Amino acid sequence: FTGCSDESSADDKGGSAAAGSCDPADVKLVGQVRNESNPYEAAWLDGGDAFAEGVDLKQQRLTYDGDSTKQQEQISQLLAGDTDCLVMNILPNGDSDTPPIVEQAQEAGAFLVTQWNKPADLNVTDYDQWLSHITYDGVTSGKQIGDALAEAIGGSGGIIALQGILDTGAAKDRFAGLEESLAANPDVKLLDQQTANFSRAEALEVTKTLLTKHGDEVKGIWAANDDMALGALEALKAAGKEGEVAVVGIDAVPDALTAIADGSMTATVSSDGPWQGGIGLAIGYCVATGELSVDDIADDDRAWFAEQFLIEKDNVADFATPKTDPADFECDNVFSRSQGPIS
Amino acid sequence: MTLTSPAEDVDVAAARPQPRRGVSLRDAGPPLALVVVFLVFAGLSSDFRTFGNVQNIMDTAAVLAVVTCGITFVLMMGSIDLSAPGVMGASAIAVALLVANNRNDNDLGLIGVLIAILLAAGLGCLSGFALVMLKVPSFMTTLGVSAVGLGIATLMFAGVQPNISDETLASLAIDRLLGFSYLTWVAVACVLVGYLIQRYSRLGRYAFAIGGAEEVLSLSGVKVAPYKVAVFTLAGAFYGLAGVMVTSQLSAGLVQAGKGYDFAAITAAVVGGTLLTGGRGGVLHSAVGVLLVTVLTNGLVQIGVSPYWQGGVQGLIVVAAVAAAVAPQRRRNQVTK
Amino acid sequence: MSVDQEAAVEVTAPAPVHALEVRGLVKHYPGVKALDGVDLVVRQNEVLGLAGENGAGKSTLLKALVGLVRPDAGEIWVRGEKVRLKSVVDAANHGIGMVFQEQSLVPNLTAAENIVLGSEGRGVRRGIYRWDTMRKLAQEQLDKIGSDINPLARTETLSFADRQMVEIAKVLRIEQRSQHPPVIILDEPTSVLESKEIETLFTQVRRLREFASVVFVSHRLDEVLDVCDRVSVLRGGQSVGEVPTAGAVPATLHQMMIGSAGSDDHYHGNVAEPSDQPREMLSIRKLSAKTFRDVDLEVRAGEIVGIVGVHGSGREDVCRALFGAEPTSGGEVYLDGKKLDLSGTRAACAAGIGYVPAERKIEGMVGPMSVADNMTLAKQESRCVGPLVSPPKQAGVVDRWIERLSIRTPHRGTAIQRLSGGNQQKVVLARWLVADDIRLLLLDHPTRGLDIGARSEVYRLMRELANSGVATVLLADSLEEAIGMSDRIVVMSDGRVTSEVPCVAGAKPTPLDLVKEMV
Amino acid sequence: MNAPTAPAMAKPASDAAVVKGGPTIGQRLTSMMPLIALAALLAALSIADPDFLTQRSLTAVVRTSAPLVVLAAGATLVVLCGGIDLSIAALASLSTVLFAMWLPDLGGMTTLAVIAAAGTIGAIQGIAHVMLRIPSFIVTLGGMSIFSAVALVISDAGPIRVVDRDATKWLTQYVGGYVPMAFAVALIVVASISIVLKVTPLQSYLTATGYSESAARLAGTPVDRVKVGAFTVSSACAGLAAVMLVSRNYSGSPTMADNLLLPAVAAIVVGGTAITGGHGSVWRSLVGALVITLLRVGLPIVGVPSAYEQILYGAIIVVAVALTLDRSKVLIIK
Ligand SMILES: Nc1ncnc2c1ncn2[C@@H]1O[C@H](COP(=O)(O)OP(=O)(O)OP(=O)(O)O)[C@@H](O)[C@H]1O
Ligand SMILES: Nc1ncnc2c1ncn2[C@@H]1O[C@H](COP(=O)(O)OP(=O)(O)OP(=O)(O)O)[C@@H](O)[C@H]1O
Ligand SMILES: [Mg+2]
Ligand SMILES: [Mg+2]
Repeated sequence: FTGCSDESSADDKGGSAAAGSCDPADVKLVGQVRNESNPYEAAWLDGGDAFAEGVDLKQQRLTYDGDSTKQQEQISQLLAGDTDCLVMNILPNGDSDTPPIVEQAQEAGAFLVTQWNKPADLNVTDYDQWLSHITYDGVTSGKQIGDALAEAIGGSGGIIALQGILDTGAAKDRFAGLEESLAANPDVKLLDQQTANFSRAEALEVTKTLLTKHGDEVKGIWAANDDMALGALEALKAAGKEGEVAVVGIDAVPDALTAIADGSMTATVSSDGPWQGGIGLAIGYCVATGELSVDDIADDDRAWFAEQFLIEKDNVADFATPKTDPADFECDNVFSRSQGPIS
Repeated sequence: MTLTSPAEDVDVAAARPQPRRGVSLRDAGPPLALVVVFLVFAGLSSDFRTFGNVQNIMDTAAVLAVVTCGITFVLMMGSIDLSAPGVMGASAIAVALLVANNRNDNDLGLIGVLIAILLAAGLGCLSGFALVMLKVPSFMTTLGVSAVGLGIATLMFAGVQPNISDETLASLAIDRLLGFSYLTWVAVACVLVGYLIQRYSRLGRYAFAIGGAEEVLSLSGVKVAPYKVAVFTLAGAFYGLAGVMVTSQLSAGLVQAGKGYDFAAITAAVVGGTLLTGGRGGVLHSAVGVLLVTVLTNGLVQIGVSPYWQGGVQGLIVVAAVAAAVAPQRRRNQVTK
Repeated sequence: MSVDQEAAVEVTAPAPVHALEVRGLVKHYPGVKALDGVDLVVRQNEVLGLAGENGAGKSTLLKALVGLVRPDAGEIWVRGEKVRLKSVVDAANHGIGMVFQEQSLVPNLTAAENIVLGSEGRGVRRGIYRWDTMRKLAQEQLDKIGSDINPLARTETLSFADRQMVEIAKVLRIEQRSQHPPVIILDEPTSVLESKEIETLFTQVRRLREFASVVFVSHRLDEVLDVCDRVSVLRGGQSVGEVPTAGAVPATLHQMMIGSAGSDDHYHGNVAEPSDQPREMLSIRKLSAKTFRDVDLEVRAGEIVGIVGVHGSGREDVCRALFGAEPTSGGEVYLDGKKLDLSGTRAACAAGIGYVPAERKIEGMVGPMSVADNMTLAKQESRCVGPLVSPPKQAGVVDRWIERLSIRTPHRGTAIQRLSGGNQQKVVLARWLVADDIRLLLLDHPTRGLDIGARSEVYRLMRELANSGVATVLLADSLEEAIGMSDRIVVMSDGRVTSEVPCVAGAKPTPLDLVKEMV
Repeated sequence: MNAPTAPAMAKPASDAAVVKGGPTIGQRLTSMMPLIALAALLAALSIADPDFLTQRSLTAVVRTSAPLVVLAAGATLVVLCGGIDLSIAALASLSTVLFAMWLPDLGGMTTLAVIAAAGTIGAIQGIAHVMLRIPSFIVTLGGMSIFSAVALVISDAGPIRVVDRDATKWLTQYVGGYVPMAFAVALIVVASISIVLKVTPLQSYLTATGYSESAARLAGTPVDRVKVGAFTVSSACAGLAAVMLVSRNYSGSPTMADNLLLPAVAAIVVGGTAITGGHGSVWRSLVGALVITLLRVGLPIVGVPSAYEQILYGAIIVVAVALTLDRSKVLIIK
């Protein structure tokens, strides 16, 4: 792996942010997520660290408490420093936070990879510092777990849905996926839907209320992420309905995998945090050091859906210990998990 | 400034006033509102008026009730406390790491719970000390301590979710006594203890007096500083217990365990009739406020108000409730801050 | 328990040492020397009067005696022992307690709690309240002063006089802290009391003398002479002498206080017959509100009308209602022939009404604001050129009034809370005079806490204003003041006007006449 | 006849009524404290990371701080009259949505329209506060949830892109090449509020209302109008802050500014304005906002790990207030 970086140092330094002009040792890696107080994002930053270690660098870990303004403020401050060989792997707080990050990175000449959130009409190909945008197909995952849920309750019965933060694309797409699944499973009835803001504690309260409202009609709970699914599980426990109601979520956080393994949860969809933390930096690093050129990246790889897996009881063991695989971060391998461009 | 009451209070009827025991008109507002709101929802939704839902409301109110118990003492002094999120986060993670869990081999059981509460009390104590030693307004010290608490929680969290396997703690949220979960009974006990502290302990009465006229206490030779610190410590302990309760409910220690509880508790206390300026109200008032707020949240879901609108409707009702509650006491030259 | 028994034991105590002695006490404040080498002796079982102009340093001296003010130099001796008093507790342990000039009770606690506050003793065991004991302890205290207040009444529901009694009951708790006979300090306890209540208080003070020493401060010199055994006089932070009360007259004291002969007739030339302008300035028709009903009242331009009545008679509320500070439920008010808008204080101000509230500290002044800003608060035009504030103009106006009313302040920029009570009151009065548009003045206890000289100035000012056509409604500090200043007196009781007593010079009623009308 | 001739008072000879007196060195130092705190923080950050003290970096700080400065400056007025405005952040979020929605129709007038709309909403809150006598804490807490709900509903719970960037372009430019326009505007807001207060009786009104509302009212001060005015300005500032945020984010979103509430209040208090009212100024809030911004962006950028960043943030804001609050003006600290 180190081989690919050796070759690139041959280029002379223009002192500017021209692609490929960076000495690997000069590359500055930054990973930014909401906070380190949830397992998924902490694992993401750890994945970034793992990649950085692989190339003898250190990743600067930034968090912004899920506060859009703070994220923007940090980015401006970051870009006001030395940006020549700056590589940023960013999780924008919401769709609307992506454009300003992109504009600023473009202006400052930093290499940017974003994940999850991007307005649909913002095209990566319009920029040359914004190398790539990676996300998971929320509609598919929402539908996958919806289908799994329908199957688990025997194809008919009432379910309730816990939505994510209402103004995020992920929440909307996943719910759209659920609606597709409902269309395909006409006997499954959506009894109620509420937002629990991707939060375990809120999901607990909301589920309790919905359980008392709909009682035994509730056969399944569809949650837009695992945290909420886990909150719902606790609510079921409190209501003495553990095991009677099927629960599905998305993200494959460790606790959810445990729950699937012991049968209290039905399904989740993986989104590989450590890989996400590493891959963004890897793409940026490859371009910065000249291993890859922006022009050579296929348009389809500029904004793409990463591979995700439906995890159920039978395959949960494969995902039990999430780890980064250095091979995934080889410069000719970085797009290998692509499931196709974001339409 | 002296805090003798303004002149218009002076010339009340010449007859010697009897002490007010029992319920006064001023105290009747919030319970009345609670009954009215409950009846309205019961009329609107058949799901609402089930016993199951009442259970659910009580269970849901438990954590908020405990937090509000703590904050009430602070508000009674005329101070404010925004530290609940940080303190609860710290105690939630701490307890999850101290009882049987998936991260380490600790299995301290109740002692773990006690340590978590002590940690929380320590954080509360810190707010109090910063207030009396550095003379920084409690608004700021508690905001700062909340950040410190979140920081400590994040440090302890260290990237891996601690899940608890302690039977006792986990069962508190699940097992029921007389139809209500043990956590609800914990909350009821807290309200009772809080009431006894407020009524029969020097700490409680002094907190009340500090809100009435702090400088008079110093003139009477009472050193208020230790009592202020003690009140913040007590409040911290309540938040700590609340953090433990959240951990018990979720079977996991979350850094965000206390998110939003600061403003929710203040709202509940104020809706219940505790004044932000201090010296009025109490734990029982606050308990009514908590029920009012919880019934409102639950009722809006039950009657199917759109999730987008719920917050707004709730805000409107809270403002209306407070407006109705203060209406009878409105005077022209009254100070409202 | 029996007070007499205790007193008997103490009286036989041998040493005739002084209960309290002060030598050369000095205290500086920024820009002021509040105490400049004061000497004072308080003997056992005596009532010592302390007299002096506003700002003479009385309160500062007394605060030093209870450990609230740390003197810069000088000594305090208690029963022949030199002490350093660091706190109220310290002073209480030495048997010294004080009733403060401004009432100091916690309004939302019960009377019982207030009485034992800070020295709960058996009332609190290990931090736990024992209400029964506490009530008993409080009842003992109340019995001592012969008060029948319910100890479990919430303090804010008590009348002003009752609250004063609670304060005295409270201060007597220091007996429990020290084995010696206590020294009780009363700083202007009478300034807010009605005459009947003052009588009760004096009975108590005389009783106190049997087992305690009392230091008594009042600006009413006749009172001082009445209740005290000896009077010590302060001037400009220095002791200027002491006189036994036997045979002394107010004029003697006054002369010592100001350092020169004072005038006897301090109601200044109240010789003017009701002004020769017969015009109705204020006319109230059937005004009603929560605390008063169907009040009719006329005040002519240049007339001073005193309203007298006990607490609860509603007279304060009539004034507040006229100023738009209290809602009314019916009736009409005309000012100079025009219907008055009672909807708020702003309208009243604009119509040319000025109001001096009784509770100066809370309602009269903005403590941390400067003297200048306080003085120009109501009449902003007095310091503005067009819509803009002109600092030079303000300085001119303010300095002129500071001089005219001889307000003692280091600077016009000094925060008003640093002034002595009397000087604060002058600033509050000046607030309505800085602009020339005042037509009706509502004065609620305008001389409360003022020394005899300042009072006399205020009287003169009121008279001059009246002569220039201002109508005045006066809620006087005492019946004597009402009689002295008013051209006409209206008696209110139970929210109604019950009678009207003409009060022109030469045909003044006696206080007794008025009391008869009031009951 | 209503002009009493100035009564000639007897003047005791002993009195020297007027003595000289101005601010002492100690008092001057206290009023400089916020600036000293700011400088100390900047120095500490530069020591931690020498790259932090570059012109580009400082320019970024002040540009970043602009919306916070405007929010804090407006809300300072409410705090000065003894209240608190918890709705500013939610209102700013709502305003970003309004801006994005109105821009296509109103074009260049949108900025003014949004500020006017926000101001009107603020006036309504103020009127509710003074008419119904509900504590400002509650009115604005209610306002906060109502504005959030309205913003969510009208935006359909999602961000609205601003395609026409010309309307906000002016805010992203630089004055003299170095000073970001947004910050210049913030400075102008602070300066104009402060000048208006200084040269008119408004300063007196605000101070009197904040220190002692009942005394102010009994002196005929237009307390209610002053309060409503304060709420109006506070909300209008929230509208302007929203425009700044839109110019930075190229979109409006129903939650965009929500997280600025506590930083804005912290900025006010860190500047040394008394949360109980009466004492303080908008200049102090400007400095306070810079301190808070430095803490928000500076700590992570110089490499403080996230958990320690929070602990430091908590400790520093408390210490900053300990330094900046003038205790002689605030008697009782609640
Ligand atoms: N057990 C008791 N015995 C005697 N007095 C008591 C006891 N408990 C309380 N009190 C006192 O009696 C007073 C009157 O009771 P009340 O219920 O009105 O007071 P409160 O609860 O403190 O006030 P509020 O609820 O209106 O804020 C109280 O102020 C309290 O100090
Ligand atoms: N805290 C303070 N700071 C500054 N100056 C003060 C303070 N307290 C009192 N002074 C000044 O000290 C002097 C003495 O004041 P003091 O209150 O002792 O007068 P007093 O004799 O009690 O007057 P009054 O009869 O009006 O109550 C006054 O000039 C006053 O302005
Ligand atoms: Mg009660
Ligand atoms: Mg005095």
